Amino acid sequence: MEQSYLLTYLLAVPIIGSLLLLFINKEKAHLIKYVGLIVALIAFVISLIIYLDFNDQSSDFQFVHKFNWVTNLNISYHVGIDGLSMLLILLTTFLTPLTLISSWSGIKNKVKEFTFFMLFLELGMLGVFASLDMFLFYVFWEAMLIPMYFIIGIWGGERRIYASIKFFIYTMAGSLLMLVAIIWLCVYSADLLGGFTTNLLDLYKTGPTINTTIQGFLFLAFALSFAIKVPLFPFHTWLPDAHVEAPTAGSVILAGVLLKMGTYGFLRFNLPLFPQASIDYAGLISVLAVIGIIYGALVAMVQTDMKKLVAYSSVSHLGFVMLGIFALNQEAVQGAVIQMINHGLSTGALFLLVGMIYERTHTRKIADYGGIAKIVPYFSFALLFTSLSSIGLPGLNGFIGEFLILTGAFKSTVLGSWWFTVFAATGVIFAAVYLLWMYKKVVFGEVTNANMNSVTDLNFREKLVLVPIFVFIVWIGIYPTTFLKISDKTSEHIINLVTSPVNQIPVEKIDVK
Amino acid sequence: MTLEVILFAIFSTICAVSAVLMITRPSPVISALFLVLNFCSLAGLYLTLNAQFIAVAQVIVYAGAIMVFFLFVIMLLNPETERKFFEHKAKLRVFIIVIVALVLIQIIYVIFLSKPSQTITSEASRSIETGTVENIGREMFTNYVLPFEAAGYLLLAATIGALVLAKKKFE
Amino acid sequence: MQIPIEYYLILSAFMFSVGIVGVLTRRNAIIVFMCIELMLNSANLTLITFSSYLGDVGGQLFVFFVMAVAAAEAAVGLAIIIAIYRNKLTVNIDQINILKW
Amino acid sequence: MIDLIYLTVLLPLLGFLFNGLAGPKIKNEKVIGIVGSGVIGLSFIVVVGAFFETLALPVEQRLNIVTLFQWISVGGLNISFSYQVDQLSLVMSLIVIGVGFLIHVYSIGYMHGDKSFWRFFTYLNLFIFAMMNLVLADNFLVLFLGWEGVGLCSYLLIGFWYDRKFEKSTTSAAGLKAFVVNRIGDFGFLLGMFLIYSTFGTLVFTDVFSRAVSFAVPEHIFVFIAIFLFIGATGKSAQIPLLVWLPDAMAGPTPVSALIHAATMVTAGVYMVARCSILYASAPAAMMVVAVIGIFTAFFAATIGLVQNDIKKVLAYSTVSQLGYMFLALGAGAFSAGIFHVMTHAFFKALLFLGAGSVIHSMHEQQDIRHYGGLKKYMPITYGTFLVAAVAISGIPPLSGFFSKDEILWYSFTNLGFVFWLIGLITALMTAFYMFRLYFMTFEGKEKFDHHKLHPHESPKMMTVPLIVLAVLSAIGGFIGIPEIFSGEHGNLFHTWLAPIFKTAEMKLMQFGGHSHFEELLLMIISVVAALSAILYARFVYLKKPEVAEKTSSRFKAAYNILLNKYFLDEAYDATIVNPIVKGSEKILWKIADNKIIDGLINYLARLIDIISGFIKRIQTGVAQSYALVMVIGIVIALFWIILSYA
Repeated sequence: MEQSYLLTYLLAVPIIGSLLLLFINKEKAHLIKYVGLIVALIAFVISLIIYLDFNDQSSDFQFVHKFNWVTNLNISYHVGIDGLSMLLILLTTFLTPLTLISSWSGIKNKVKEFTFFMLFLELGMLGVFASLDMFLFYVFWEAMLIPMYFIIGIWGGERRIYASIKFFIYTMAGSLLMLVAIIWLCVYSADLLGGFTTNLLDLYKTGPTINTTIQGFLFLAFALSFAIKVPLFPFHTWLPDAHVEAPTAGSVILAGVLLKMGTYGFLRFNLPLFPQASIDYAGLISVLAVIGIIYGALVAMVQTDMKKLVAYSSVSHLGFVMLGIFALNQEAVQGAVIQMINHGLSTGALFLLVGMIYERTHTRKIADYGGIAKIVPYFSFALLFTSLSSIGLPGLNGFIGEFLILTGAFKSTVLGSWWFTVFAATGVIFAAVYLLWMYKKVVFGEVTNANMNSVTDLNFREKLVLVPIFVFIVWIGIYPTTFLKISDKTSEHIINLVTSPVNQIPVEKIDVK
Repeated sequence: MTLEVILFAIFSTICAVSAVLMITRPSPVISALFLVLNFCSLAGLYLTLNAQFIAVAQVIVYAGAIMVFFLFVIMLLNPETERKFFEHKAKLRVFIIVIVALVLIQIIYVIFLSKPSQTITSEASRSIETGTVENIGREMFTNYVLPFEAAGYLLLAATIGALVLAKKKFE
Repeated sequence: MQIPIEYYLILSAFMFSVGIVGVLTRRNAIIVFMCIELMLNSANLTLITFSSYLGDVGGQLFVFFVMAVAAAEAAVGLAIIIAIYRNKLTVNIDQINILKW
Repeated sequence: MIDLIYLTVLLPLLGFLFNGLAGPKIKNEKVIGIVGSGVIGLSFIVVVGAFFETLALPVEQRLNIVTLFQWISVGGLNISFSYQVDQLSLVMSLIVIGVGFLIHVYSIGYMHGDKSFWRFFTYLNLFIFAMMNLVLADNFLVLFLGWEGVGLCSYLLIGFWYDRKFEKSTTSAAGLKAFVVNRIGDFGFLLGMFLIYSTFGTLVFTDVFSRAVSFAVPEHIFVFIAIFLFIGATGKSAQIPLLVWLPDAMAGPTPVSALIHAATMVTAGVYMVARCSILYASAPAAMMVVAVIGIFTAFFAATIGLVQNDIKKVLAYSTVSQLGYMFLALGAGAFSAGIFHVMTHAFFKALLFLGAGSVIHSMHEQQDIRHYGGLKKYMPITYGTFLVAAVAISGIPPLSGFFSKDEILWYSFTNLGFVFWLIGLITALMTAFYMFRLYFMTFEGKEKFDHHKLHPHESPKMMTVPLIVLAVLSAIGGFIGIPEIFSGEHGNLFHTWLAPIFKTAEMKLMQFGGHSHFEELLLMIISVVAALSAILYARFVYLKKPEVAEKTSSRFKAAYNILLNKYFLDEAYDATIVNPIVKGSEKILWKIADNKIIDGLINYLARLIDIISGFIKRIQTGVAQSYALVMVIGIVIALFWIILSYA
């Protein structure tokens, strides 16, 4: 196959950038910030070039680059993207520079290390979305924890150590079972394929032939790891802690991209590798997703801390995504994909806003605010706009995702019942309650806290961060086709793999190379 | 009894006795000196094995350089002498000796079990040839040149490491 | 060469065991270190014995490298001991237990 | 002009963007006001043009669809931003844009001097944008876009004065309540849409309606669809059980109450049900539900309206009550009668609100009618127009309210039965009573305000001109819907115009036939007499003998209190739904389930491992020699194993 190096360049940019940073004197904080930003922007430009070259009429993996890594075990450096990864890569490269700008003044100590970890993190995220080799994927999957661990642990709030360790161990523990399942799968496939390999494309062919019981176990092993990342109820408790303690940039990346890895994992691995088990467990996962939607929303409603509220709202939103994935039809899966992007934008923006106001007032308690509409009108507008996007107001991005997911789930033959949708749709009500209630308490009313009078409105840099996000929020809301069509064929392909899998072991053994 | 046997008997006895004395002397300086003696007698044994180059290196590098280094450090730090060997934690020491004796017995058992003298029949001429400086030099700079270089780097790293570690203050 | 190979091996084993006893019982870090050197030398003896009996030069080369490693190890190890001595004013292993839980 | 119909959506959007982006910078009320109203005025011209163009077309070609661009296309779901220009959407557009334009003009005067003048016009333009989407949509999703959009504007405008107190709470709380209650309705609407999509495979109106006829769909599906959609309508149009938000919505500025909470937005539910007439016609059970909910809402809201003292509250309950009427009409299968009432109601209720706004404006935000009185001579134009509207809503011929209301009563009598008619009549009677109670207490009688502080005056031209225009419309607006018995062979113009839209639905219902003109005339006379007597009784109670009113209220104190507190509906909802959810979420879900159980389990697991390793870690003495000893023991064992395996 013809090799394309674009993806490798994309992955190389953060590595080179972070190495470059190591040679800059740590006193030169400004230079470090600019270098970090420029590197992130270069990555964004490369991803745009990839997007322009991307063929959305095909469900094949594109920009494939492959060379052997561990020859004996047929482990290779194998990257390539389809529509699903394309969108998430764009999201990643889009959010990273924004978070770097947003932490321009928020991060005051250890700027060099911070920028280094952010770029390292970007590498990990891009790697996860681009790898087509189970081994490579696992390496990136775990490697990405390290920078996040440090970002929370060093630049976090008061209970940062607790939060970072909880985050690290929780997510790590989940992925161990996945490792076992990966090994099982590869060993099993070795017989069928005539050689051990971790190549995902080859495993796609053997996965569906596993007998149902074992498929179930493997599915659950993978699912646990991804469900923790999502986070699916009841594996969500690391999220509020991590979000609350993380610095703004950490929260944004965590909510914006890291959580999507879980849902991405379901789409990329669980569904195509274990189609039978996916259908068997669709009900269970959907029930958990629906519980997550309602539960997350209800708990978010009564939070007193803004960041925690947003964190719980993530649980609710990601519940929608999970429901969409396991409804297993075109509408729902496409909705889930677009909802991943939406959540990245909306919740990312919410965290940015909370971070911005926190930088000024040093409090996240809702009760400390009130009546700031008069004092910081731009901020108030931005918060309202973002909240509305998160609530799912038609015309903004959130609605497209939620509507498609619910529509799909409603007519889904896999779920086979209205009730999922009926309960999930109540999340739409609660979303309005918790976000607007918070908004009312923070922004409206009379100014009760005298400290608030001296708060300044958003400055140019902060507007610069928010405006691109807002543009996309409206864009997706009004003309989602731009984004939907990228993943259209891919979603169709994944659904086909699940609903009508090739259950035959390939007649001639695949030649593993 | 040939000369070889006599030499072996003498050197091996010195070797064994000096080793035991080395670990039982309370004073570090005396221990170090016994170790030097041990190394010298080992050099003698190497000679009986026709390993002339190594024997010389043993005396120069080990007994000369390394052990002098040890003595320097001992004198620099001037540590207090320990009590008599069995005074401190006597039961534990007995236990340790029993365990180690077990190891020794096991090794000897293995040696006799595998009977190396029956399978390995030596040829004096070849043996003399292998130990020459010429032979070792040729081997070292042809087949073993990579390990040789690595050893060089290792020593360089150790030098730097020792310097950094022994410096008065860490920065 | 009338001396059977076993003699050398047994001598080597004996020295090795004595080295172990020293490592396990002595409290002075420097002496412990010397015992380790003793053990290294016992291993050297075995290597040279086989080299000589088999007529293979490899064993002697190995000894040469072991010496190099031993020299490096002695340098670094003693430097560490000096550094510890500066901090704790002792080279008594019993008292150097910062690896404790 | 039909092809340019998208301008009616686009122009308000441009106005919204202009005012929103440039408004805070220019701060010039004239520019903002002219731009804000101007875009609506231009849209009005477009709509009128489209109306006449459609009128010129033959009846069967009067449905035109203007597609802008594709919105969502996934799987079988194809949704475009396309606008359907037909008889129904034109009527609604005329109402929305026409009344909207007048209220924009009025607002220039009313909001004069407000520091957020620009924000007000921004929101108003956004509202018109959303409302036009709702009205012109050719599919459910664009309708829903408008549906939620108007809800948002309602939220923003109710909380417009976000730092003001409102009753026991704040304006922003009222806005929040409106939005959330509407969302509950939207929940139903969403489900309705899902069911429609999964049943018919499309959300485009024309396709859905043709498939509703051609597909063999079981009736209970239709019932579900209709009920789900109707839940949405109850939210938007403030029907039982979701009516609680509308009275609170009066926290917003008065032009907002006139535009959103009387004339246009709240009638969206009626419009939607009328639009889906065929779906309802296929589900008779749902029709019955609509009718029952409608009549009950009309009745209960009217009873509450009897005792309210806040001028806007009275009008709010009156609105709820009138909306109930409209649903009664829809439930009776008289779709065009419902729409007719939407139109007349838009005229006279907007007029009432604007008149009330004019009064409030001159009385310095005083809204309690017990502190008014005798304003007739100070504000003649307001007085005159208000009277026209009050007469119109009371159903006195020949003003517009008479025609629309009587038609509804007539259809409920023929299609639903005597009981519905009777309750409707009583409601009409109460309506006339409380409207004139309001009128007498405000404009007639003794002056009960403080003359030193307040100097009532007529409002500026900017405000009175819209009042006059609306008064004219309220007076003559009914003539386009004169019943057949009066107009003879011309028939009912309004019905003829809308007939093609409801033809299929009405054919399905098949219940129009065999009623005599005599009955119709008789019922008409009864209701006119009832209304007149109610007016006279109001005059007697509030003008001649004010003490009668007080006596009555003190004699029936319990009943009076129940009515004054709107049947304690808010309190009941708080106690049974809101509080359990909030408290339950906080106390049980968050504090116990999340922190103690789910997170607790994780932390206990961690602690368990901590304890176990606490024992194990003691092996780590820190003395290197003990580690070495263990190692040697290991060597012994390993060697044993090797020896044994060789031996």
